[in-house]
Amino acid sequence: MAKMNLLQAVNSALDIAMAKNDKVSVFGEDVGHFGGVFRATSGLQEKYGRERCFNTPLVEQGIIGFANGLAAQGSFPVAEIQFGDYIFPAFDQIVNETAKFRYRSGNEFNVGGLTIRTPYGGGIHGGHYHSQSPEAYFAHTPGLKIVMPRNPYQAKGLLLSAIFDPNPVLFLEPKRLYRAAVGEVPEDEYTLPLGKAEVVKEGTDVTIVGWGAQVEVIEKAVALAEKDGVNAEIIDLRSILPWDVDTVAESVMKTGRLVVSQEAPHTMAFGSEVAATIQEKCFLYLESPVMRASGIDTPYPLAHEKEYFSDHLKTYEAIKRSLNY
Amino acid sequence: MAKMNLLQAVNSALDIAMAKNDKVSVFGEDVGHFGGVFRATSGLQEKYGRERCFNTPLVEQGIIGFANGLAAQGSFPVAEIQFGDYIFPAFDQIVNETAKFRYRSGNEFNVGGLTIRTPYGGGIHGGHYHSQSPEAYFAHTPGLKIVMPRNPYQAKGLLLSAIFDPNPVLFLEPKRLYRAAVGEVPEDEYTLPLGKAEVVKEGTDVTIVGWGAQVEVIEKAVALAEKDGVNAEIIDLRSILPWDVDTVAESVMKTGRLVVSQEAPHTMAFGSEVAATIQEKCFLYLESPVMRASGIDTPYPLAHEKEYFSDHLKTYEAIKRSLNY
Amino acid sequence: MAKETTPKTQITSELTVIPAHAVNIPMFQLLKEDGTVHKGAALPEIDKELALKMFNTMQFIRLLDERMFAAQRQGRISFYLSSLGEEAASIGSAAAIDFNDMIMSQYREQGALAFRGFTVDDFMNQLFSNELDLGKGRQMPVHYGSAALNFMTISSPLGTQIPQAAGYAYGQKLDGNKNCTLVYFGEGAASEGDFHAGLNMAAVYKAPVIFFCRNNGYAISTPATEQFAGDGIAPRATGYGMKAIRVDGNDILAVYQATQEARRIALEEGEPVLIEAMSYRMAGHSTSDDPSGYRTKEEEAKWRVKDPMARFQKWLEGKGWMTEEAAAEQMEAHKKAVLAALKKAETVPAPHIDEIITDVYDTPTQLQKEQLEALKEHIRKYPDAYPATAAGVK
Amino acid sequence: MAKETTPKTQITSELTVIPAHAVNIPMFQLLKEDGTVHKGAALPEIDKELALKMFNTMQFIRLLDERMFAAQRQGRISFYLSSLGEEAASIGSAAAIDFNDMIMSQYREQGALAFRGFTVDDFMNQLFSNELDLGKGRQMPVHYGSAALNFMTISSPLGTQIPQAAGYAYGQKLDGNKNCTLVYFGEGAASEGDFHAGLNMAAVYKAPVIFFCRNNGYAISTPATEQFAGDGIAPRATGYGMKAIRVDGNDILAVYQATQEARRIALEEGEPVLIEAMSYRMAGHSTSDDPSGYRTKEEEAKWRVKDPMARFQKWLEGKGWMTEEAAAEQMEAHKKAVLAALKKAETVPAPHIDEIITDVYDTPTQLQKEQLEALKEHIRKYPDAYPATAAGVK
Ligand SMILES: Cc1ncc(C[n+]2csc(CCOP(=O)(O)OP(=O)(O)O)c2C)c(N)n1
Ligand SMILES: Cc1ncc(C[n+]2csc(CCOP(=O)(O)OP(=O)(O)O)c2C)c(N)n1
Ligand SMILES: [Mg+2]
Ligand SMILES: [Mg+2]
Repeated sequence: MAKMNLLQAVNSALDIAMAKNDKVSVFGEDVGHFGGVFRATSGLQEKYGRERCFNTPLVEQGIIGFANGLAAQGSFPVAEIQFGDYIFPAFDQIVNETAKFRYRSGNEFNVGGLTIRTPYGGGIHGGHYHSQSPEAYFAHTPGLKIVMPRNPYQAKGLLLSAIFDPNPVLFLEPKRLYRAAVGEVPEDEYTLPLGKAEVVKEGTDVTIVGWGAQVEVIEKAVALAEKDGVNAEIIDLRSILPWDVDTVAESVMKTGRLVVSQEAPHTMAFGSEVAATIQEKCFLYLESPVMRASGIDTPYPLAHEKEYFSDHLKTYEAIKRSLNY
Repeated sequence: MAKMNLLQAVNSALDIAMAKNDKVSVFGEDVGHFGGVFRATSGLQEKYGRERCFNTPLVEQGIIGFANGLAAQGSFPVAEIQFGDYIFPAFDQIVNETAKFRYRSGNEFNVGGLTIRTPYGGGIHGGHYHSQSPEAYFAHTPGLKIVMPRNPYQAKGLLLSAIFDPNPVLFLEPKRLYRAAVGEVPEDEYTLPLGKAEVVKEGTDVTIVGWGAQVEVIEKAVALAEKDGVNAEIIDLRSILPWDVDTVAESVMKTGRLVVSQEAPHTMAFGSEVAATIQEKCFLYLESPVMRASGIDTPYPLAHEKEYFSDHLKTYEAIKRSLNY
Repeated sequence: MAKETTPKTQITSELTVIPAHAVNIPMFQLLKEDGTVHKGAALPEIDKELALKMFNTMQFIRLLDERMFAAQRQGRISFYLSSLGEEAASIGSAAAIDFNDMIMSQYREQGALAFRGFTVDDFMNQLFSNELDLGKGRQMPVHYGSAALNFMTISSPLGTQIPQAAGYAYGQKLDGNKNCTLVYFGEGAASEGDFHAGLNMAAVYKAPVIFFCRNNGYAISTPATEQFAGDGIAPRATGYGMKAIRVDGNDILAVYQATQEARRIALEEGEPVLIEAMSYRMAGHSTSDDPSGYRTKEEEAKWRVKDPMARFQKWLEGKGWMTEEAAAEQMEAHKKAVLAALKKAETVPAPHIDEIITDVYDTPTQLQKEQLEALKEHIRKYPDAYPATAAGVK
Repeated sequence: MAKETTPKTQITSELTVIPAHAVNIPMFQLLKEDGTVHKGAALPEIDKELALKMFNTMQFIRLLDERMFAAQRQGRISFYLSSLGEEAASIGSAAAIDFNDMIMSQYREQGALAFRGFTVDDFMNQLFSNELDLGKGRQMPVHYGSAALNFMTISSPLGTQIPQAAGYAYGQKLDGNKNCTLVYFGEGAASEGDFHAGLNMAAVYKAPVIFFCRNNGYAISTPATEQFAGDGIAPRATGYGMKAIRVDGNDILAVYQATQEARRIALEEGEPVLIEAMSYRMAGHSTSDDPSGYRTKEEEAKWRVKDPMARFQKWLEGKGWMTEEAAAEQMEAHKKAVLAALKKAETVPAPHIDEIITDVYDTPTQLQKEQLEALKEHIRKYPDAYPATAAGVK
């Protein structure tokens, strides 16, 4: 065990993967010598050479196109998109190519070795081009896996799973926590399961679902609710696609109430799918409607970041609305 | 009034818009002399000249980038993307540029004049690259309007509204109905409101919501249900963003039941938002969970198109599930 | 540390505007339209067996295209796309590379695939989306692919295979296996952003890719003159610091030699190369369009005399390797084979309904399994509505 | 009907490989590093008033960059991005065009904006995201824009403005108003697919665009040598059938003249032009990075002597239009103005909370209005948690 922040945990996972299998390569804008603008790939070029850790030209559609080809060839490319906000030029390569590669060929070819890493989310004074939470844009895409860690321990274990998972994985890292989240992380290899949620805290009165950096926000909100005597259950989805319906449904059948707290703008954020599915699965158990605490339906603002954000207070209020319905 | 199919209705709207305002231009791949692969722009180059109706090079990101610039300059570009499946290379220009143009500049600049037309949907033996229903991918994007007509009358009236609406509009045309849907359409200019749903058929037992080509499927399903003595209310959303929550909520408060029937794969299709919102707004009125009849969570197949498709029989079954819950 | 980053350029105090067409790129041709060899031209080494295989493949593809175009018109398949007039470009280039080189094609390179050994049955099963189709009936007709033949499954979105080829070739280079990737695309697809990405990345990483552009003058109805203002595709290579060759795409010997040289450069000099093959799409774009709406009969006639198959046949006849009669006999044999295969494939059932959820992920998700179960339940209820699969649902 | 589509090219029966660097592109320079003029060089017509305005703008920008970089380090603003060493490229080009020409910039062209008349207060209000910011505090610092100054609001996603410029210019051309669009971008952004799209479309439509690439050797930490293998950006023009000029970006007179010529070509010959200005990013990419991690002090020193402002000042002194003392005085005045504006802007409140939903659509949607109402209710409940806006919520 060692104390690591989230960036160090990501770096450690990459280091282990590259050491383990020489078909693992790591690339993206400024990823080489500089180690990436957040330094997640620090030291990897020195250790594994310029052929396996390298800068790319500034072209996201190319990064993913290239990575698709490399994965089809049998490699395990780990491609970095510098900010989640800049993943959209690669949308076609991801949604039409990565996700459909195996299916369309009848399994003659696949890009299962591909992992796409990108930092997401707000809270860093980034305005709407350095703060987006784009998971929902990708969650309508069968063939992709989407994973979002909430802390260093998860980041390392989930990233190692993602890299060697036989399916392409979009791995969204909460950049607000890159240095802020510090925790005990095993130095050696370990993996955490994809597609499985984690019950972060058991409770009986209401279920709160979140993922990534939002789980921390939920914990604060639940602490407030606790003072009112509310015993909430917290579930971290960890995977957005495929997502763990059973764990959430089971919890809601127990608590009878569900709140989803999410960073992205309200309409068509992933909480919509959670709400739609759970109201169907748990209809007879629900004592109040599924509540969503979300961002406002605007681009992510700069000056009004605090006001836009679905913070612990708004989540706390949603919990109260759920309980007092 | 004249009998027109959906393509002719689109063509008529474009013709009227171009005649009315010489800042309206129409372009896209094969859109010029050839009139587009579906012939929606037939005759417009002859009538309005090569400067206002023209072919583009084969580059969707360029088509929309160019259109954004042209709209910012004060024009009303109507850009065609040959198939909805090929809109993804333009995703960044649409989601990061088009949708945020006015907001990010504090209204110094806007691309409100822009309309993007593209055919969507299956039923033409197109496999997964000529059949997608991509509306949900865009519906998480404040700043965009999304409109989907179901028949020739709507196509013309909604398209004319879209072109002159002071906001950018993504206009998705049901290609399966291009020639199949024929109806009475006024020859002159008229508009239909954006953001407003239409109650296609009133009913008391259950509300069925759909949009675009799916409304026809719903009508067939409702005809089956009618034989069982079910009196269903059918709502055509017409606009996906912003969508008309009130009309749906009002209907569900009356019927107590809601089924959404949609073509796209189930997870994170737009029906998720409808279900999530309505279970919140109408919780105390719902007698059964909101049911969704959707495509299967795979790319749109070719050989198994019939099996994949959320056809009238599956919609009918969903209606029964809703009623017999 | 990075080395000196700004190119060394000479300085001028006189304002110099580089003209719009600064590079002059001639077209390489060995066989004249009449099948005779240009005086003084050095032909590539090519033995009789290979030459006849190339010719035989041309014939097969021409026959297949003709028959399947007709089959579409008869409503037996839903879609077809012919490579009429461009057979030399795909077959000549495929013949010039190693079987272990990867081919990534656009969709009009059935010749390359046939040359690699895709059988008439393989073609038919894909075209009929039946349960023997390697692609499991998931894509529209002509979206072939075969791992065994190192031929990447075709994808409809244009240009996407171009940066993929750079990545694939980079993997080959890292593996040190002395193979390269040949990637085909049309002059229309070369307008996509992915073209720019793929060529630039391959040049930067010195990935062994042969970028093979079939410039056939049209992208559906859009003539090349409305696709770009430059002198075709070849001069773009200079912008990426890449070598380029322009070749007559209707001259199979020139294509063969140009591709051999490109492969040598890719693997021996360790650099990608751009080939632009000049040709003409003799047929419509696909069964979905009628070219008379956007081009003249005269234009088509001008190109008909440049036919690559007739040209090659004349050369073969000149060598004494082929006769008119033998050619006609071969053609007849192809016809029989194609018709027989067509009839056979037509009766093969659709893929089993269980395949509807496979290969999306390596194993289906729980939700997909539930969806399949619900679907089967539904089909059991309404078997008549799902005739292609109902029989397979117990 | 389309005209003949295949380029007329000469035929060769000898296999010709076009070399990777087929075009030789010299760099246009008028002022040597010491500020003297190349022998025999013909200078552009430039009067004293204009020359001094250009110089004054250079000074202002240098001072602004220096002060705001420091302000970021002090935590007074969240981010800054300096144009140190590249002032000549943006100011020289902006000076060469008409005020009614549209400018679309990347983010390092504050010089062009200042030249157009963006005041020190305008800059400050944007940098402090206060309620006087024309952009209503929505974007990160340095994302300026002004409709009144024909300067398109800057957007972070790289390269997106390039095809937009083609469209904007096409609109200008249709309007027949004899104006053009000047679009700036870095050599890094030129790798984006949007670059390819924008240049090709502008060439096809003969849109009056000046594509102005600032090749400053780096994209954040990535040196140009890892960005492309070609000889910079200029030779790409040939691939699009476009004219190109390479100019010394540190020589404001050469930039001025090159841009004038490009504008003439754009409007009189009706063709887009690509300018590549060779320069060097003297500072880090932004306040977020430290360049010592990826380049040497020696490399920076080599470029320091090419400083565009010192060079221009020497020329002005030679003309008798400027003295060292006057320059220093001006600089002092800029400093005072910048400091005063900074202090003032810092105290201006944040935009009112009602602005959180405006300008997404022309008018807010019903859902947005409900969200705003709920938000205000919430702020009333927890005013301390939202200090920037609570006061404005009645
Ligand atoms: C991204 C994308 N946009 C549009 C299309 C529709 N489309 C299919 S083929 C074609 C023309 C391609 O022309 P070219 O690349 O020159 O190849 P050719 O058909 O001439 O062989 C178009 C526009 C597509 N398949 N993919
Ligand atoms: C689409 C996109 N990808 C990545 C980034 C992150 N980014 C911001 S600036 C930059 C480097 C740009 O380099 P260049 O174009 O050469 O301009 P310069 O900074 O040198 O002026 C990068 C990678 C971005 N803003 N947009
Ligand atoms: Mg073509
Ligand atoms: Mg740069």
